[in-house]
Amino acid sequence: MTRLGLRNCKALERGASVTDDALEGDTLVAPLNEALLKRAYELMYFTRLLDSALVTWQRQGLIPAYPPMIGQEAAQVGSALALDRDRDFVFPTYRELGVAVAWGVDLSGYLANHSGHWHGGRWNAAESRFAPIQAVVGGGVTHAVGWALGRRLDGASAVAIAYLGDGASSEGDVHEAMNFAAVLRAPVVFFVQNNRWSLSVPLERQVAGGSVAARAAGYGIPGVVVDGDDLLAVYQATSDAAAHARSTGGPIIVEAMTYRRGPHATSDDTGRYRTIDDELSAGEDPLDRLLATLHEAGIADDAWLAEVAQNAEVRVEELRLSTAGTEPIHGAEMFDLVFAESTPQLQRQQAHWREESDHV
Amino acid sequence: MTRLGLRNCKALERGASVTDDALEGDTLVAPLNEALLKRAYELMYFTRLLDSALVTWQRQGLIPAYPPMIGQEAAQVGSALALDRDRDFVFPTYRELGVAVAWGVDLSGYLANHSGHWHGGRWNAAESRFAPIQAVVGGGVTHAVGWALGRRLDGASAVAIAYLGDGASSEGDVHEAMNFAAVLRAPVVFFVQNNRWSLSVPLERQVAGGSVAARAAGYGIPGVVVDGDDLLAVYQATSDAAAHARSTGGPIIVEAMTYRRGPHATSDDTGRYRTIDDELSAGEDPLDRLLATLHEAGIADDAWLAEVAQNAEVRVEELRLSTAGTEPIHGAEMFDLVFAESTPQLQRQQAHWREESDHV
Amino acid sequence: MSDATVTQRTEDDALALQPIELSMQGALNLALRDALASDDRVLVFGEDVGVLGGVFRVTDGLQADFGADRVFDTPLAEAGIIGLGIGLAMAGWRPVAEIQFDGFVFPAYDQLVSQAARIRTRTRGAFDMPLTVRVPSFGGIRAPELHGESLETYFMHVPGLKVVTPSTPHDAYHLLRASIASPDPVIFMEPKSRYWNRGVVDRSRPDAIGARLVRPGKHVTLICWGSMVARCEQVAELAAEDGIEVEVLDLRWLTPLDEDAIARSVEHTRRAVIVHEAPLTAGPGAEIAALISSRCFRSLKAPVERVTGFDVPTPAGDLEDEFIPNIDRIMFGLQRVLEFRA
Amino acid sequence: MSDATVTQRTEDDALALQPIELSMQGALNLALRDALASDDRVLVFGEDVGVLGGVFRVTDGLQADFGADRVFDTPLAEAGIIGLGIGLAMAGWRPVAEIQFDGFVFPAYDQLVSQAARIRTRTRGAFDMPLTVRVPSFGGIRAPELHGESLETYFMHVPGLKVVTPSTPHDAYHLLRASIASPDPVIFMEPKSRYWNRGVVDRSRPDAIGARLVRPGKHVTLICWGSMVARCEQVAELAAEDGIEVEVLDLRWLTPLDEDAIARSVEHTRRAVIVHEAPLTAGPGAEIAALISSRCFRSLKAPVERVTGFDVPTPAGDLEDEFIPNIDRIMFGLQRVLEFRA
Ligand SMILES: Cc1ncc(C[n+]2csc(CCOP(=O)(O)OP(=O)(O)O)c2C)c(N)n1
Ligand SMILES: Cc1ncc(C[n+]2csc(CCOP(=O)(O)OP(=O)(O)O)c2C)c(N)n1
Ligand SMILES: [Mg+2]
Ligand SMILES: [Mg+2]
Repeated sequence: MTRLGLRNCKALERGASVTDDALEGDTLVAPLNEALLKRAYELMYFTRLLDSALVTWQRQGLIPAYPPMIGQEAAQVGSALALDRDRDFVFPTYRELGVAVAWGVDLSGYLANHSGHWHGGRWNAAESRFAPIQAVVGGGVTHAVGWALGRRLDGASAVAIAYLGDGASSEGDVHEAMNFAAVLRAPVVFFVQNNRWSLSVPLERQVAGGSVAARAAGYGIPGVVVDGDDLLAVYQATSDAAAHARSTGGPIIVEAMTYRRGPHATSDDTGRYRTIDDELSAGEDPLDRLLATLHEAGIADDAWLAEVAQNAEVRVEELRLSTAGTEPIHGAEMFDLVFAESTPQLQRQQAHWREESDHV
Repeated sequence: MTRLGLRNCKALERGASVTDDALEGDTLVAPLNEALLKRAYELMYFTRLLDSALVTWQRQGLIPAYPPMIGQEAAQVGSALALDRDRDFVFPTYRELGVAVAWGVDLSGYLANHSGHWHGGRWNAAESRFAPIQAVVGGGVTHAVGWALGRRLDGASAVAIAYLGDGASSEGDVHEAMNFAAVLRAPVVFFVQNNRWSLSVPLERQVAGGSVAARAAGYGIPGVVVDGDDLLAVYQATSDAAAHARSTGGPIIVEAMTYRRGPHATSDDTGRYRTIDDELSAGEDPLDRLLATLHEAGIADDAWLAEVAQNAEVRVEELRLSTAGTEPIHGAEMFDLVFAESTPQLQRQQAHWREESDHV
Repeated sequence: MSDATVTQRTEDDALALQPIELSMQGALNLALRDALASDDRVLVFGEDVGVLGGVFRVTDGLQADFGADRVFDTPLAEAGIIGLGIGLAMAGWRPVAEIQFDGFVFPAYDQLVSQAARIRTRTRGAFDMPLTVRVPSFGGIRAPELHGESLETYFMHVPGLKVVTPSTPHDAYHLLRASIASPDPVIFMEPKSRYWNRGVVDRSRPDAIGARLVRPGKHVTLICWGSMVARCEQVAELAAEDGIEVEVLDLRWLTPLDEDAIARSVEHTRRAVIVHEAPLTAGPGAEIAALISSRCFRSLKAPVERVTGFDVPTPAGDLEDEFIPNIDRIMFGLQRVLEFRA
Repeated sequence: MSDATVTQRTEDDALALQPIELSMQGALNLALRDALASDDRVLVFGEDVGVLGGVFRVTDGLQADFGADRVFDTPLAEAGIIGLGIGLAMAGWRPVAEIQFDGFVFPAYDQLVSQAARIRTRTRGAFDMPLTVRVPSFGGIRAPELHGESLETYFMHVPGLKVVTPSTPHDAYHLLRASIASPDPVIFMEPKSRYWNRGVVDRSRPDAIGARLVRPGKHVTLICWGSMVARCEQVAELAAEDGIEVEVLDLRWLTPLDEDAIARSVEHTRRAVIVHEAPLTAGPGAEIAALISSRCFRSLKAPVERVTGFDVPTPAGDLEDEFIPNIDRIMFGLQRVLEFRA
């Protein structure tokens, strides 16, 4: 088992035993250079700000609900930066704001999902190479396998990254996906954000054995556990994993140990199922940790930090305005996207709908 | 990983790495005594004869189809003998003739399934503690978990044994079952007959990593690989596994490496997908192996063997007659078993059916 | 037991059975509580039903009161949950499983259709299958995708499943008790949009059989269930202002359908409108319309109308109101059947 | 390219397009073959479809001819197969997946209903979903449990899925080519009991749109599809001996339904009987009966009859004939509509 950057990760002591027998063909990617480190910080900072803003907007009634990802910034930004936006493809869950930010997805489109405008979001998933938000836990993981196999058959050295949670690992689909990817040779990085909670259920009542990466050995594929709150470690592990997938055409599991610092979603009341002590076990904040690294390396002065903060605020305010002002999707669109071409049934239903309800 | 009786099992060299960290609380069961050894041979002999007869009966048109289990007699009889008919419960697949024989299931009822009389068979599943034949690959494995948990909650030290194939291990349900059993603590023996084929698909294109027991480590439970054609080894491994489940209340995987020597089912043409060389890799016949052991131990003389053969023939002939002569189930029963009490809809449909079709 | 104790017990019981005002969520919680208390073979489990008490708090407090053996959280896997329930039932328990939201029934669908619904048949009656599956259902709460689906058809077409949905707290209590008591698998669809609506629950007045006549009327029958009943009552109210007497029938059980109640009503009104959230084609209304058209062939004065969701994926919150039958659309449906001239 | 080559090619093509007699299994194999040859984005996969050529040999020889990259076996997991197909489609391929038997659709049902059927909507049209799912379907071959199910309803009620089933080799060829060419997910139900029946396939005469009028008649319309068409033709033949002219309509597409063809026929005959193997309640016939009862309200002379499987788990081989509509039952159905007096 490969373990990277394990500075502060209690869960790892529970002793997953993952082999890296099958880890071959890795090309170590150039370590994060100064510019990239700063870029990562900017993205994480902005993600944090936007994530918090979304919680506020939900309270203010601007959006109906939101699943915060606070604490998972390093896992999300670090992994997304390690992949190639021009040829790889992201299959997210519903809690991937930081991935979307780092991947450069059109964020007002992204937020349409949480605003209740359109299930799945409102960006162009094909052009952005970022699949729609997935409401079914584990539901998109097999798609990543298909996509990756498809690109391998095309001779492209493209990698799919499938995001999933510790809870998702219990779903049958995820097992089928991992076995398919290994048997059919599909270059997929299964990126598990083990944030130690699935809604109200803690890791130990969810994942037998305690580690999803520990299951890699059972599939004869490499599995890596990484400190998910250490941006550098996540970036490095995911870069290596992507390089492995790209060069061997086969899959790999990366499990980023992190903590869901916020509620499951804005409607959730964590007080019902976890204590302050639980929450304290989250450890040091991933942003603080990266900032400390930047300071140590002497590459973050106050002026730059102020600029980062300032830029983030401006962008968040823009997104607030765009979210508040988004044109609602016209109801007619419901009928237009069922099939490539409408059917007589849909046309008739649409006509009824047009006549019988008031529309904006 | 515990490996037992690995005399002749190529597949094992592929290097599954199963830990037995979690294997605890085992009480070694008394090894097979002479009487039990002879009983096992009788059961295996009879099973072989009946299995072959069923293939013949299918050719003769007595039954519509049959999935032979030739070569899996040691795995099936050895595992069934290791459990306790008075408190444990069997969840079979569709290829478990040897288990049914060893468990003492009413065989004419059992054969009703293959005769097309009644899906699932025609014995009393509750009293026999042997679930109906399962047509869905992997479909009954979660039931074993529920049953075992239920009995544990009752304070009974009862074990469920879930039979599954190498192919079944690919199904999401099987993963969910293993994880549930480990997390919720259900005393289940997951007994995998790895016969190296899933219909036409060989092990290496089915089970990533090559071993189902190797997945146990990923669930933090013990996994055992055993030479499935060695009756003693199977019996010993399954006894140990049952003792483990009984004493700890938790699950265990036993993978019996064997070979599907016959076709997938009578309609199958193995020549389309496997060679004579493939078939030769099956190794020595499990019956011959047990017979050699009996001879070595000097506990099988010719008179006894003749008697075994004679008894088996008589019983098979009885089953031929009962199968040929089974009263078909009356169509009315279709309607009677949908719900505990009939509904007006079912009554009306039944009335129509009675009037409008000819019935025997 | 002394007489005093008995008397005391009886008084407690009587007190306990006083009618109480509750939300539907509260009524469901009480039903589970009473079931757990009165039958120690009842188990309650699913995702987040234990410590948390369920995302809608329907199982609130049950784990604390009945212990973590009887009320427990499972890992996140729906096929696992239903398969577990089947096995528990085979071991003599009376399992009440929750699937957290309608849309997540599908990962468990194989276990429901090919397993739970067939155990009795497959074992020739050796096993009962007293599995209750609670499914928060239907739309109306601005939830994300696959949290607002209406799955009646997916259950009604499966031989071996019973299907029921309440529209009031009183019905919620008694229908859930009846479902748990049933020796057959029951899909219990809870109308999410009605969880917080209050009403009087009278435990001493069990009422769990067949359809419920919500409001008598003579000009047209409005057939509905679950989330749509309150809306249909509103429509009836409005129509009454125009002198139209709408009979409102809450089917409650989708399997078995109370065909006699439906036929009786429509024979009387000679016109019917069916209202449901599920998409039109092959929706629950198809069976009901086919049934009425056949059984009331001679008396029907107009084609049966179906006012339903459209044949589109159930849309996001913003468009939910465009999809779910609203008062206007139901009114148009009534108008069409009332104005129809053969 | 020289003229000679072109001429040669054209002649070959013309020759290749000569009508040929084939079984339905052969016609399906030819359709897959032609699809693989004419579009190098087509992939064929599933359990045992590669080396073995499928349990019904529908994919026989395809792996040998097109290679193991384009025709391949998957591990034994149906959700995996459909999920794989979705991802392949997203990567620009045109996947043709096989689910080995009808009953094993359910483990993949979530991927079909919540995923494949919604990708276009969810991505606002950024992705097509040209996934074809071949499902050997219906009963009639004395198979084990869950190998003889009739799943029309389970597909028809899902917005975003198209559903089709052929009854002849010619239709099988063209409907499968059309399904593979479709930018939307199509469930292609293959009537197992008809795999070995032969007929002429004319590739130069594509015919894949809407219903097919199998036999004109004026007294009553028999509506059927897939496995039931041949039986309905037999019934029509028998009825003709009594002077009853039965119109037989093969719907072919269950989604979208060819409502105009149905209405046209029933307006003309004024009586309709629907025949299907699936259970009655909420079965495919419910929608069709509701539709006819509504669209042909004024002209209908008798309630629409449904002659169908019963509301019981599809029984084992020995009882199969008691479950699947037989000639007698269809005749009784005809008689009921013909003798009905309002
Ligand atoms: C198939 C399915 N079942 C249940 C749910 C409800 N649900 C949404 S998120 C969640 C917990 C997921 O936990 P995890 O996979 O660890 O991801 P996290 O929420 O921690 O990011 C649950 C139970 C769902 N969306 N899909
Ligand atoms: C869910 C499901 N998918 C497909 C099938 C068809 N099928 C029956 S047996 C089989 C192969 C099973 O292989 P394995 O689990 O190894 O058991 P074995 O046949 O070797 O005993 C297949 C594909 C099925 N019965 N159920
Ligand atoms: Mg989590
Ligand atoms: Mg096998």
